[in-house]
Amino acid sequence: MSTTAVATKKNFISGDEAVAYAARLCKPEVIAAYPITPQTIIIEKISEFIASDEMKCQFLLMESEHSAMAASMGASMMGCRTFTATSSQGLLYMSEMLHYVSGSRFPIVMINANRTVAAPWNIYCDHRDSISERDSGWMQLYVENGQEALDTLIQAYKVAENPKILTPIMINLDGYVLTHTYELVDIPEQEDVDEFLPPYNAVNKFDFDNPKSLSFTASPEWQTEFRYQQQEAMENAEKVIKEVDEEYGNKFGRSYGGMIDEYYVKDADYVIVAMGSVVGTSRLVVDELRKQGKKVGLVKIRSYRPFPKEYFKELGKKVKAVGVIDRDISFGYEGAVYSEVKSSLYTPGVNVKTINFIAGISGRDITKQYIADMFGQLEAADLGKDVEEVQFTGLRWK
Amino acid sequence: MIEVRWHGRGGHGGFTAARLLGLAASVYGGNYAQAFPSFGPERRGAPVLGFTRIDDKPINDHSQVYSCDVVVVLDESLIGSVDVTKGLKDSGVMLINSHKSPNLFNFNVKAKIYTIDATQIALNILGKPITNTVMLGAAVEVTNFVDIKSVYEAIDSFMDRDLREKNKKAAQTAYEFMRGGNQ
Amino acid sequence: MYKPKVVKNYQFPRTKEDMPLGPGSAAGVLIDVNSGWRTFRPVIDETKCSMCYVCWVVCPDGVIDKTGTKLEIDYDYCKGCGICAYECPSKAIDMIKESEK
Amino acid sequence: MIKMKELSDEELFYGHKACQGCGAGIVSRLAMKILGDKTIVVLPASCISSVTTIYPQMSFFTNSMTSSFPATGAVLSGISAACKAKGLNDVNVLGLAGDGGTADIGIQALSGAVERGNDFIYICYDNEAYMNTGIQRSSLTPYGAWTTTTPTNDGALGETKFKKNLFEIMMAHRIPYCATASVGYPFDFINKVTKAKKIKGPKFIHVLSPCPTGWGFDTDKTVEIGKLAVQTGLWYLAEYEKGKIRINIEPKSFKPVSEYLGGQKRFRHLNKGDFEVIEKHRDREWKALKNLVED
Repeated sequence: MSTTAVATKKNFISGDEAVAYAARLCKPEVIAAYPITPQTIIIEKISEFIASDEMKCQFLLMESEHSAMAASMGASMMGCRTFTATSSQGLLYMSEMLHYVSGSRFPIVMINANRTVAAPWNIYCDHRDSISERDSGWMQLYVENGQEALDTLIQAYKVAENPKILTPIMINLDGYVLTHTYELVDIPEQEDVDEFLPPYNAVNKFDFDNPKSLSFTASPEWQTEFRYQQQEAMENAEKVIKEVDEEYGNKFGRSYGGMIDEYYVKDADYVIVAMGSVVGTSRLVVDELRKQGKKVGLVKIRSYRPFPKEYFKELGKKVKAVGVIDRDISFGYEGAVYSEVKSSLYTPGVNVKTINFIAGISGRDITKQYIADMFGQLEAADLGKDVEEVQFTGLRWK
Repeated sequence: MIEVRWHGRGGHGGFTAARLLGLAASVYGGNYAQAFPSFGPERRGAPVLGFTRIDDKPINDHSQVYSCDVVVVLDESLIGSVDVTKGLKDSGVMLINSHKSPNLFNFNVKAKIYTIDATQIALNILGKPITNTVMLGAAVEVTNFVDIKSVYEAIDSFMDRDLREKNKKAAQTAYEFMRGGNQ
Repeated sequence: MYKPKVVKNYQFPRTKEDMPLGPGSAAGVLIDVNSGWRTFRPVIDETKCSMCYVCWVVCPDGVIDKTGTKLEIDYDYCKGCGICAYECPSKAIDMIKESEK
Repeated sequence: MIKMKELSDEELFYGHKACQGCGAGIVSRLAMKILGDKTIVVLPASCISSVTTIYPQMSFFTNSMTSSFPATGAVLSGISAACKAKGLNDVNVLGLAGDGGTADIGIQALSGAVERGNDFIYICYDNEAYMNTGIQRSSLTPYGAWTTTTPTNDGALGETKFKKNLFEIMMAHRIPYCATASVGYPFDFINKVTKAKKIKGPKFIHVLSPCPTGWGFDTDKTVEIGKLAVQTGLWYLAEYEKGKIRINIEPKSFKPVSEYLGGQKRFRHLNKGDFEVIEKHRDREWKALKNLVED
């Protein structure tokens, strides 16, 4: 991390608060939201900003998440920048609208405070909620701390509103582990953010001079072409996510590698792939193991959609074993992130060993010891030992 | 890095102390900090935990706290129902809000035990048995990372105007009491 | 007659660039007519018509035109439901079988 | 009162693919005439959306969008807030939804939007069943009606529950303006839309919209059936404004319900006893309405 190029204010705030500050800096014209643990603080903080006139926008307190996303879509149709936030059951409740928004090409940016999905009911972190929405047509970014949440939110509008992309973005922030954890967060100055992120200049909106029909019906003759556009937009985003992150880094002194962040991967034999808050903890484990002379590394997936498939194609050629931490499982198969990493790793001639660690389910802590053990398993697999491919980390009876 | 665990009851400001310590250490102390509550809905009166991590470099660890350098018990009555010694390092310290002498607490630990009658200090200064800033002042004395002046700045920036002076005084009183060495 | 008209020889997008961005396009674009729906067509008897406009109000398709000196019907979009004839207080509209024009 | 000659010749709803004699077609067309080209129309899944906005043929000549089924009220809120954010004061934000989209799946979003007080007009064209998908019952399907999900084979009654009173539900929100209307009384409807257009905040108009296809009558009788519903007392025309209710048309005596019910295939299995049940219910509903008027 280089020194900051612009003035910032250091604050000791929670991930949720960092998000609220970021939302304020992005100057959304309409916010429609519904509270849900552990996202609630975001909405409360924004309510405070509005009440004290520190933030000027139309603020709609909705009666459900489905309606929150529907109202956001309505506002986006008028060319307004919008913001909303949700979590877990709420994300699933707005699922229908997620598809409406992405299919209609509205660049809405939303924070999802990652929380598991009932049943069993639980309010703690895993990625079952967002992974369940993998195919909703939203970009999905995962962050590892409050600072990255703030920075990524500002970046996200610039990516989503890019005319070549016009696709909504869901930024995933681990519930409690990040939402409720207070950390030192640099809050950039408004004028610097304004310079970086100009107002949303919408093309896909209602127009009284040239009236429009939006979100219309398309017959089978045309659906394929509209879907192709969505795929193309995602492909365009791969480049833009990186460019915007670099531009942000140049201006604010913090960047995150675009779609992927590597830690000691260059000469690594054994690599763990992870998303979200566990990445930070994993860095410490890599530091420890490196001190012991182990050639271990870490890959953070920052952008899950679009998926950095090209990166993994190259990684597969370089390393001996890859472990993927999934905070979710696709029952009847394996972790979704694992499936995708695996399918990208294997190119002709590549025979890398892979293990899937189903860990951090519904708030179960992923300890440094767990992560160290994961590296141990990768080494064991590489040395020809019989290792279970899909493992539940920390399972009580193992 | 030092890790501090706060034992309190829901609604009694234990987590506020954890946050104030983090705020003092980071924004006003030039170090890095992390503070988080025991996750979940906070029920008034129920035993709750707060945590503060302090380091001179950025803190990436987002796993839970398993070993502590400092344990702060805001309410003596928690002892017995909650294992306050869990993970306490041999080199660590425990601070208990109690009028009793530390040697009356029979914990099977090597860590140093301190007591401070925080409730009485709080009653004297704040007029209410709210002990979080008192215990904060005491905790600061035993953690090398934080200057008491940073705590005053943290209180100034965090608390409502009418509460600041009293709470700074509460923290200061406890800090000086601990300075005096009450093992 | 003052009614929207069908776009003759509407050009569908042929290339990627022709496509609208997502499902959003110009409002008020008609690319085909509804005239094939009718079994009966309404015909106004000018001698009986009192220009009361009841038919004009109740038409679900809005095909009756009142901008001229007499009422006219846009047969491109009339579906032949017969509400106009039924509601006409002067019984000035006849429903005539399409094949018998 | 608007005069017929003053009504605009501009057709903002044209060339649609609704069934012959569609009551909802009359509702949509007249509403658009009154509201004009500074209108944004929100259409949930419904007859009207599915016959108007199929790429590339677009039968609304103003800005419009197709909303998800349950979301009409919420989308209206969002657009209304966005108009405020953009400083637009002269835009009519119109929701145009069927009975299912309003009283069943859409009622949460509608209730939320009305409670929030956003500025919009919501018109429910009530054809008393899910007509777009082939005549399945909704909570506004009347007692005794046949639908595909309330069949009448083997002597079954059809719909066994009475129609939900949406007017009273809206009144309970203390909404600035709500009204009932019928396709049988187009001028009454036009006046209500005109009034709604001038009032700030949420407005709701519930229009009985006879459906030749789903109700089983000849396509030329749509307006006539709409009149009979009022004349038999099975549908009332009323308004709620500034906390007061007004009955717009009060028949001196009701025509026999058989005149209304007998003209529709969906009721052809009903017998005299069923008619009596329906009449009793009608009388109760009127009594309730009049009690509200007197309050």
